[in-house]
Amino acid sequence: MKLNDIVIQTTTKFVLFIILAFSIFIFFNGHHHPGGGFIGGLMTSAAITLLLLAFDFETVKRILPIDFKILTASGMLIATLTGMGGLVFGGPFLSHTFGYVHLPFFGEVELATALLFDLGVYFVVVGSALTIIEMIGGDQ
Amino acid sequence: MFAIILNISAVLIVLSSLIGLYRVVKGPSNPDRVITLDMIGVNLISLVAVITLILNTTAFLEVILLLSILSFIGTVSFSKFITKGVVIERKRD
Amino acid sequence: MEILMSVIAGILFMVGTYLILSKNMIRIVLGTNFISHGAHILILTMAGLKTGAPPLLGLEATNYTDPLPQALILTAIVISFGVTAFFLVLGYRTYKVTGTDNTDGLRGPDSYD
Amino acid sequence: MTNYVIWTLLIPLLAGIIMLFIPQRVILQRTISIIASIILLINTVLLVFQIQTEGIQKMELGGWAPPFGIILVGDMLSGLLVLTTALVIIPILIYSFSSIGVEREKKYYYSIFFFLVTGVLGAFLTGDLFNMFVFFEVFLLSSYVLIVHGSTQKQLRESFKYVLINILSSALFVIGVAYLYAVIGTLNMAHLGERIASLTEPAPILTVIALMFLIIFGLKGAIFPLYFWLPASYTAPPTAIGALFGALLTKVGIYAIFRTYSIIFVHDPAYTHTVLGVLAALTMIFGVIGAVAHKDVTKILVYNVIVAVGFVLFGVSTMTEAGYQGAIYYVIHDMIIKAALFLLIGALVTVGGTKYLKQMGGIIKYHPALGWLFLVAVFALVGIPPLSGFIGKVLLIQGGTTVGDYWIVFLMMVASLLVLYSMIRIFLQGFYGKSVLSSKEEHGTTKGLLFPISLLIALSVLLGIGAEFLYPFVQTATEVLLQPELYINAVLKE
Amino acid sequence: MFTTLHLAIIAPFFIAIVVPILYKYFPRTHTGWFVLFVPILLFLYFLRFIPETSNGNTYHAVFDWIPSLGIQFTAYVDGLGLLFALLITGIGSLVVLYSIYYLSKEQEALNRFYVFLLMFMGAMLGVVLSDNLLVLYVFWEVTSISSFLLISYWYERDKSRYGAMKSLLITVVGGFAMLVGFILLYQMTGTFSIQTMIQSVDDFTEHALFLPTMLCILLGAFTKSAQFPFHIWLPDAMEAPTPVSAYLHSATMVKAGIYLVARLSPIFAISGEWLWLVAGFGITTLFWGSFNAVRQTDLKGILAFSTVSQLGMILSMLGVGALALHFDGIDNNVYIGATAAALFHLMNHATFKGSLFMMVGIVDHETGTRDIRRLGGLMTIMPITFTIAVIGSFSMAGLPPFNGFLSKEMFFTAMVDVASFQQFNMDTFGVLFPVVAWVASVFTFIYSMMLVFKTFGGKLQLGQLEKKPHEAPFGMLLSPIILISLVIVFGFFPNILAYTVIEPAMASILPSLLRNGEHFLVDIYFWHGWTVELFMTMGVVLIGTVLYLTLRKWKSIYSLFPKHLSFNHLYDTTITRGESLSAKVTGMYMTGSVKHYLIYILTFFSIFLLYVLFSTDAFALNTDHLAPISMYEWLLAIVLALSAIAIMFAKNRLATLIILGVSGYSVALFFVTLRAPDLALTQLVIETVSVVMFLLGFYHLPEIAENFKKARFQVKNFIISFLVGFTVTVIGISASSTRLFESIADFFPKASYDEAGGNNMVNVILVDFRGFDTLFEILVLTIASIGIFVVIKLRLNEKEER
Repeated sequence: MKLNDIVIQTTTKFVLFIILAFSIFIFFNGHHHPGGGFIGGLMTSAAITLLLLAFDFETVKRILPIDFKILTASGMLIATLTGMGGLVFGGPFLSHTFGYVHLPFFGEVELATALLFDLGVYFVVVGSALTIIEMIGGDQ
Repeated sequence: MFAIILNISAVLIVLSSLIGLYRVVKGPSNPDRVITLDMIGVNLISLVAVITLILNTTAFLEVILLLSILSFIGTVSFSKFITKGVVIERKRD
Repeated sequence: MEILMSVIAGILFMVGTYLILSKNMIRIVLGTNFISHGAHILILTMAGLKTGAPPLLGLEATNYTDPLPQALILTAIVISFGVTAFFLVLGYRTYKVTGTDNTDGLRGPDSYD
Repeated sequence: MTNYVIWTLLIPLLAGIIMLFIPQRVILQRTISIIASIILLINTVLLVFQIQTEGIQKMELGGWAPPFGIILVGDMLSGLLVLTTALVIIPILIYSFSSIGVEREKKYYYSIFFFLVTGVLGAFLTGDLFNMFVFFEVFLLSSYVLIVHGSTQKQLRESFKYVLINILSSALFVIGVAYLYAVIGTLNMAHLGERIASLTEPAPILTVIALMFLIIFGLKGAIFPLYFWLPASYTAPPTAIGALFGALLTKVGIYAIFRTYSIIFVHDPAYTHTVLGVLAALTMIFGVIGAVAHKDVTKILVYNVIVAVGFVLFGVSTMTEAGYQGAIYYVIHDMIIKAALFLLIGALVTVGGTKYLKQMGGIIKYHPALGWLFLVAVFALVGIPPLSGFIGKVLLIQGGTTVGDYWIVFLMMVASLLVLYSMIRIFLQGFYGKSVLSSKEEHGTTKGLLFPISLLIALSVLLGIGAEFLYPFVQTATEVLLQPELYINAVLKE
Repeated sequence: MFTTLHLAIIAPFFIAIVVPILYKYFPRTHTGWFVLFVPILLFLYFLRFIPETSNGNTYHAVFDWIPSLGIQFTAYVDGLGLLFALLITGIGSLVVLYSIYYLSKEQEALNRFYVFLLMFMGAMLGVVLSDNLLVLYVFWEVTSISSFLLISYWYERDKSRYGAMKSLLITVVGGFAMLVGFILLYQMTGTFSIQTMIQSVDDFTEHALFLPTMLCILLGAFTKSAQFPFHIWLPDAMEAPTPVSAYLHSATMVKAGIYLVARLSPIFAISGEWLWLVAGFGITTLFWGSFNAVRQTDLKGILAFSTVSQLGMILSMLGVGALALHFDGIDNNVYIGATAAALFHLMNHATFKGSLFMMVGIVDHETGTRDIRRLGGLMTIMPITFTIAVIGSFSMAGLPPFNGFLSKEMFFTAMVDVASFQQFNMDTFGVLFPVVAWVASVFTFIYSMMLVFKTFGGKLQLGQLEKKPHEAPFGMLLSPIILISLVIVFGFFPNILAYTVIEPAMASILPSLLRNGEHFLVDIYFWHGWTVELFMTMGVVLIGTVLYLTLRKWKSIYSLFPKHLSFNHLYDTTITRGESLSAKVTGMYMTGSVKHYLIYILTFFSIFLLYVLFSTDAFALNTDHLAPISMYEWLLAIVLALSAIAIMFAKNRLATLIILGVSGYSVALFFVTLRAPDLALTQLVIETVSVVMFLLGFYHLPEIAENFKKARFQVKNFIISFLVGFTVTVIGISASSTRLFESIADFFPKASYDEAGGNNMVNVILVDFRGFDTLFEILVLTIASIGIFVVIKLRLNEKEER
């Protein structure tokens, strides 16, 4: 049975960016407001899941030619290496530092290694959630 | 006064969720249940909003936004499952 | 409220246990989900409820709710998501290979000679 | 100065992560894994010597002092277990190279292997109860994956049960932590110990929580009556994985009981430790009954895993110097010898083509080395001197008689005897006896399998004869167990 | 320090390592020739100690093995140890020599044989020359193992394996008991050194553990020395090649138990229990062994039971010897004679029994059978073998002029003396000893005669034999001839043994009787005058001859003993019943059904914890600091509870999933009301993603699950799950009502911003304070996703398993 998915597809195209933007907002906002790598990552996964719902695996693969397992592994690597940064400077594992950098356009921006760690978390969450969805959905 | 009204509205919203729950359990058909779930989602959004007011905090604004998106995704996936039996297709033809 | 929440956690545990004691795979998988819910609520309850504002410093409150259990629960939620996902896949693969979604069909031969 | 504690976790973790990127490069993965495990071994040896010379090692993660941050604590008990783990995985890895098959190797076998090791090592080293839960999950999830790795019918069937029971036990772990946090208000084990030690009045709720933790860890450590999941699930996966499980997984549960029952829950030993002793005794007996009942060689072996759990926990329950020392000696011995036996049994099943004793016979004719190694391993397992099980058993008996647990000592000897009986049957019927197969009919070879086995057996013999060398380390470990303040002060006060 | 003495003890092990190499690279030479020099050199080495020990000196050398645990390899040579060491190496040399001819190098796996034999030799030396009990135990178990391996040497035979298993199990039972005994001794004395214990013996004879310790150790000794009723392994051990039977199962290993009894006499012998146990078991074994030997038809069977009986005899003498301790000094102390007799007979037994075993081996080798019903008339064909048999058997029967006569006389003396002892109820029951001894001797006489005349006398039945018999080659006869000449030499000149080895050995057994500088005086001679003993011997010969000649008529009394009452039967049924019983027990609960396992675990969890909770009075309910509940929270709780309960009755998987979603969202709402915004966010997203995941998974599962629809409300399951929920709740309430300490929460608000630079405490905890948790939590996620990938993509066939 072929159904007309035009409504959902159009809506998705529109909503997707809102969700993605929101997820990135939540990710960066995490250190001070509710949010962070986990929630941001999960939101992104939810957005991509919506994309999958509206379209199909092959289309999405064309849009996002990423091996999610590699994404996961990179996330793990980033998180671990960030942690080891502390070791390199003679501190304990996972010791974070933070400072304020003045960037054009953005103004005063807080830059913390914790954010890098959170980025790792974000990658892992996106990568693994989507691997899971892709695997279950793609299994015939 | 305002607090009382807020509390009453919270109670009413939860009550309507409770009624929704009855529909979810009872059915009779799956589409009924899905629609009810959507309804409960809307209820929840309003409830979180009310609670935000009761607690007088901004901490839960993200939750409201999120809930609306998520209940949309949830409804879409349930609908697809009911109509097509498969949630995500491998390849559309 | 702690008592109410303990009871709720108990009910969630009860339901989860009831479900994992049934023989249907889906029920079992869903049952583990309930048990995790119960456990998470219990952590929050055990730390003491409503002792202050949400743990966000920006809110300028004097008292904050204990943030530590919340962090623990967050960890636990994510872990149980991973585990549930794996368990679900395991369940349906098992169904496909063994041809049954009834756990009685999983007994397997155990011979004593 | 390098902090070996953290590297103990980082080495396997990094190795596992790196191999996630190269699933298809089998040879490269093998190289990485063997190099990583050797570096890990060197690292842990250094760690143990560091603990011996400089006292308890620790790493405050993120620089946050306990009890607020997480701390890794390497005391001698952890150090010895970590070292043994590092020792045991090398032969298992080598055995995997020639037995696990390229398909599995291409499907992240080594990564998951190292993640499991990371989880186990982390559980040994962490000083934080919730962090221990996280590490438990790491190795549990890895074990789920490994147990089902290959998705054969039997693996799927057994892993479903295994996963279900472990999910339950994880949930119990979480609520156990929650209860403890409610009562004591902290998660750091040293801090918990300090606070509980400072109690002046009896707190019966702590006894309940202590026993709850006994159940939680007992589920992992396979004590009576919580071990039902173990026999089938350890026999389902391929040999190398079974060996890894048999050597490491139950030991984590044992370690956790060891740790919590020596540092945290010492407020009412008359109750808690008696329960532990009784359960340990029941574990031995029911384990050995299972071993005697079966004629399937793999089953005989896994029930013996359960027996060993009983032995070690009995040592823990005595709370005496000899008992602790015996438990430590025995657990180290058991890790090595169980790995060896799993590999041996795997090789036996490979060449014999069956796992049922009745269909085997005369294997020794064409595989003498395998047979004699097996015999030595059996005698080591039983604690026949001077092999590795002996010293542990002597000390356990000593610990038991010191506190007057004569009945348990008696049961322990009965269990030992039946262990001997159950295992020697394999030797007499499988290796000895009339040959069933001619050399041509035998399935596969032992090529590549004997070397790792001999490594483990050699270790076991060395451990027995060189027990004196190990003694100072065991003594250091015991000191901390007998005087928990040493641990608490090392973690909190320095 | 590692001395020559240690090296001497260990040497056989080292040579054992080399044996397989020699076997491989010198295939033309019989490996035995390489091995032979080991016991000979050792024998010569130990001979040098004789002057030392006969002067009453001892020699000891300490090598630290595990000194921290009090385990030192202390090599200790005194009279007793030396006697055994000489026996082991002496008989060992002869057995190796004999084996060279007995085992053909073409057909047998000689490398295995000699490795085991050397292992045994070293272990046995270790047993008798170690002062440290644990080291002694180490060697003790190695003797059990080497015996096991030698019995199962012909491993393709079912009987060999059966016998090996039996001997291993029984001796290991004893070994374990003994180990416990040793450790209890350590507990009492604080040392593992026998000599140190002996010095402080008076301090612990009153200890409560004294008797249990003794029982444990005696169990070890009795099983090893095949005492009634543990003797059943010895006849089955005869499946071993004959040199092994001669060496292990008659001359040396089975005497380890006797050695142990002798060695520990100074510690235990003073007690009445010891006396009764050792002497009582000894005399019972003596009778039972000799009585059963007569019914055997296998030559080795006769010898096996004969060995059992003789071991009992030696043991009973040792036991009776302990009576001497109740008198002061050695003057006029008649009971020391028993100890002397025990040692003397120990040597004699080794000589005549060794030669008899070798004789039987020759007969077996040359005729192909050991069955006395098929043998007969070999006298003329094998004259030398016959001579050996006659001398050996007559010595065993206690006939003059052989050494057996002398020790048998001394034995009778000791038994007669027992009856006159006045303590420990000896005056009442002591008279049993000489009576039983005499009866047993009659049977000994009968089977000795059987051994000679059933084999060599009577008619030759060539048809019954597998090969045509002829006299054995000289090499094979050499060892028995040497032994049999010793039988004669010791018979005529017994005192060469008395001064050199027996007196020093007695000094080790009964040290407390000697004052400074004293030593025992043993003088063995033939003629004591017309004593009771002599009449007893004459009676034995007379009645024995009559009974031997009428054997056929009364043999039926053996069938009076029902077979299922025998100890062998007991052993067999214990094994088979034990196995089937354990299979039944295990099968009862190991059903393979995960539901059952969960039921056990959960029932244990809840009942046990509830019991503990209420029995320790840990339940507490404190309503002081509870948080308030508003109306909508009550309702929310009801929603959550109802949705949870509803799922128990749902009969449709989609409905179940939707209800799960509802309850998940309610949980998230609770996180909102309980001020946990991050949790609410996470919970909501996870719930949604999970729902999608479940929907995806449903595709793979059966459309309408039959058992899902049929799932009726299960009362039993409900009760268990109710108990679990109840437990969780009750402990939760009690725990939150007994807050013993403030939580560490106060730290985080302060530190979060100032030290970690974040406002969201939960996030700061996640990435910073407890970032380590997070790191491994995402590892869990990684593993889960990889795992799902593996489960779905990797499908192997069961057949390819290895």
